Amino acid sequence: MINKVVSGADEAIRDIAEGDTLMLGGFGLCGIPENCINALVKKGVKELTCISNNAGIDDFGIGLLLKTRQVKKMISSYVGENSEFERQLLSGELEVELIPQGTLATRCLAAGYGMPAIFTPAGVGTEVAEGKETRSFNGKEYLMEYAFEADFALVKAWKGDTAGNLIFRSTSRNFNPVMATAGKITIAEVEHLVEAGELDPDQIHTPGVYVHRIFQGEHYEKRIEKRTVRPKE
Amino acid sequence: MINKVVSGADEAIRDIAEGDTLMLGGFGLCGIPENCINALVKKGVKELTCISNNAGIDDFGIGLLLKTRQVKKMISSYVGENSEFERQLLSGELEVELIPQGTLATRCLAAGYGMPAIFTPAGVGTEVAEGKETRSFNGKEYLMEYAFEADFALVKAWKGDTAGNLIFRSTSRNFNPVMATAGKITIAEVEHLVEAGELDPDQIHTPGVYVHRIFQGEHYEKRIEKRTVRPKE
Amino acid sequence: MLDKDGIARRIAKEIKDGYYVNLGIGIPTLVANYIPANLQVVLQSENGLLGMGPFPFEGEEDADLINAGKQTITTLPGSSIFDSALSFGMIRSQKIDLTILGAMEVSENGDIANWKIPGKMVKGMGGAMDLVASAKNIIVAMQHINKAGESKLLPKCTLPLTGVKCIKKVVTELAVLDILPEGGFKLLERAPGVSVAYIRSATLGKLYASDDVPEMQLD
Amino acid sequence: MLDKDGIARRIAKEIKDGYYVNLGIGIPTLVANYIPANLQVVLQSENGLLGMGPFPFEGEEDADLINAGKQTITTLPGSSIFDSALSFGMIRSQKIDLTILGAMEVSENGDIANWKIPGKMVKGMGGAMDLVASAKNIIVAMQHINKAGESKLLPKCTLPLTGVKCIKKVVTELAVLDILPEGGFKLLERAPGVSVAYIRSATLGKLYASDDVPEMQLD
Repeated sequence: MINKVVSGADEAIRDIAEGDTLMLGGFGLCGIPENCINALVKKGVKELTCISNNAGIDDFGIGLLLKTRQVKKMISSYVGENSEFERQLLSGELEVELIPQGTLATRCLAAGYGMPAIFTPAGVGTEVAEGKETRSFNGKEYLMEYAFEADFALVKAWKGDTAGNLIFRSTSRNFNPVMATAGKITIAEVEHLVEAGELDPDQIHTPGVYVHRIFQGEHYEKRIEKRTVRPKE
Repeated sequence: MINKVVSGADEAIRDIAEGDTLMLGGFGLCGIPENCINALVKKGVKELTCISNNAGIDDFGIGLLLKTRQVKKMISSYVGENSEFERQLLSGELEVELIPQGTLATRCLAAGYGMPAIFTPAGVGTEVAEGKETRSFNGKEYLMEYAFEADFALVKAWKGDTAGNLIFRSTSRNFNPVMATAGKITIAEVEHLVEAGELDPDQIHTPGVYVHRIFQGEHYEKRIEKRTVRPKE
Repeated sequence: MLDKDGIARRIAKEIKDGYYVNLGIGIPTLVANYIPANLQVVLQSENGLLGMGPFPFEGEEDADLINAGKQTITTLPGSSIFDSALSFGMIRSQKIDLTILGAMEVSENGDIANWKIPGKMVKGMGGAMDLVASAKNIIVAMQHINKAGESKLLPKCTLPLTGVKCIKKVVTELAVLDILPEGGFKLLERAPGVSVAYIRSATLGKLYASDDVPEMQLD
Repeated sequence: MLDKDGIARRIAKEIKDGYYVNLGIGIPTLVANYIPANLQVVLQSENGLLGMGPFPFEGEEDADLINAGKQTITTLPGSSIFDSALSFGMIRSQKIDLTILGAMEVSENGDIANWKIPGKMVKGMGGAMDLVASAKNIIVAMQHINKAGESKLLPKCTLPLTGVKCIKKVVTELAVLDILPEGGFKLLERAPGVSVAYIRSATLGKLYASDDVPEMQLD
């Protein structure tokens, strides 16, 4: 196998440069690449375009990159949990492109599957359709949407092996596998890094061929955005 | 959960009718729906269009349906292992549409993902492209290929639960998961049928929503087409 | 007149045995509480889960297990987890039998607006545009009139659209209405104690109503 | 002149450390036997496996574990299994560094024909059209001349095409040749004991060759 292990987040993101386009996995704060984000803050690289379903909260996730003004543009489906985000958006410091969540996921899929464009009905007849090509199939109208291009995809998995194979846990899977397939360079941080051969080949969610660098993350906070519980019976 | 269990192959395929289009999972003889095929032979339903990567061998797999003259048309990528197939093809009794293997898989994917068409470079400039729309993206030419429509998808999994969730084993996975997502009615036969809750939700390859009927198959032969071995050292 | 739970209770009656259902945020989430226990129903959460269970017991929250509203939840026996692309794949390929979501406005031709108010901070459409464009069966749970007393069932939406000609049924605090294929709201049921005349006055879009429209049964 | 194993040995020298490689049926399969042990190389089998290992020991065959040639095989530590759609997804998105396949004909502009002979039973293209249309780096392993003594390196293919302008390198029993972007075969190496003149006589397509083309080194 091909060994993809790097020493840590700093080495993994070493060549992310000003103006790069990044994909960041996660849904809300669930399954986000915490270590990579912290390393990006430390590195201070600016003018980033971030493709991510959400934009974190003020003091966690992509919110940290917003606070340090490293993000030029967000491409997301929902960004509502972040007051610093709102301030920068309203002041014009931050560019935002809102796209339907399924379109976001499928444009990642398209990149990973080598399909230059896909058709989706999401957004037909709305402002999302403005300037886009539409086309009818079997009497239903679809928008043509293009595959994303990202310089780097940053994903977070539960387990990974030295060959770059990834396994995700529960709903922290979300956008991570499709983004992992879509980056020109894909960086995976994992909670548990194991030797090649320790994972069952049948259970791997992301084959190692899609992962260029992998490292064991540290100090996972895994914050909960909306803690909802019921009393013990 | 919704219980998808039926008593066996006969009940599962009860409403497959003359002229229907079927998808059949498997690659060569690996991971084919043996029980469903045997039940179709018993039922004798004719004029079937079969979408399947291969066409079995003379006395196993789809070859059994060819012998009984139940197949009107094969849509496959490679059909070379079957002398009865060859005879029917040359005599004009059987219609065959050959399409690239990746196109076959991706047209199934498109159906399961609700995408009416996809773009692939496979076949550009060849006879496969005849009569098809081509389109350039970033200077590269692609064919537009349509999602398949199949009345039934017949797939074979290793384990399945009563809710229709499926887990495949090793390379018997092949076309099965994409075809499972693509049938109007999807029928899964499994080597091991377990109660809902016995499978780890993270390890499920095909979510139960895509599976309409499931049953425990019997007497799996799992024939090997090309036994290749090395001597014990 | 119904409260939010009343709307949810009424909508729950639309859920049939064997349905896969996607519940939006707000009133739709409450519907889960009223699905009859004897029905086999599976809830999809579009962040990648089929078989959403109740909130976890205190102390058993799992940061890796949330729903599309980012709430901590649980799985059920038979649940499955998948990625966001497959999740919207099954939505687009119409494997989800029923979608229930909220709206700011609905028009008499079935358009819906529920994601953006010009001049206000726009948070995004999330999965709503995908859901309304793909679902074969959508019920909107909404207030019939807004806080200013204006009808939200309109001849034409005034807010930016989420989807066009996609809504077939609306349940409000006042009524259950179908949207007719040829356009117009058809009054099917009145909320307890609400008159047809009142519903008519609260509906700006075209309303078709006989005088003997029955009252809802909520049992 | 090389035998089949010789062609495979020469091609194996093109494989670099860290490569993901897809090997077609026939001579390409033999290449696996000559990949230097010190290289980290992963073999993809397009039926859904990364990390193809050797044939199983006798008695350890597993009907569920085969390669794209339908032979029983094994996995290696770090292998992964996936479905056919993802398999061709990674091929189309050019995650496979090198594809090695056989051919009946190759033309001087990089066209390849390897799936169909008019008048003969046509078995199908399998994954070949996907591979040649997508791979960034393709090496063809083939015989320079057919059994009738005719060149298979042509100005233009006579057989139905598998792909157009996609082949960059050809290794035969006689030679290693690049196909130039502007068209034409450029002779890079001669098989041991084979003269440039002989290669020229065996190549019907345009051939560029200096008189001092080196002999292949096979180890």
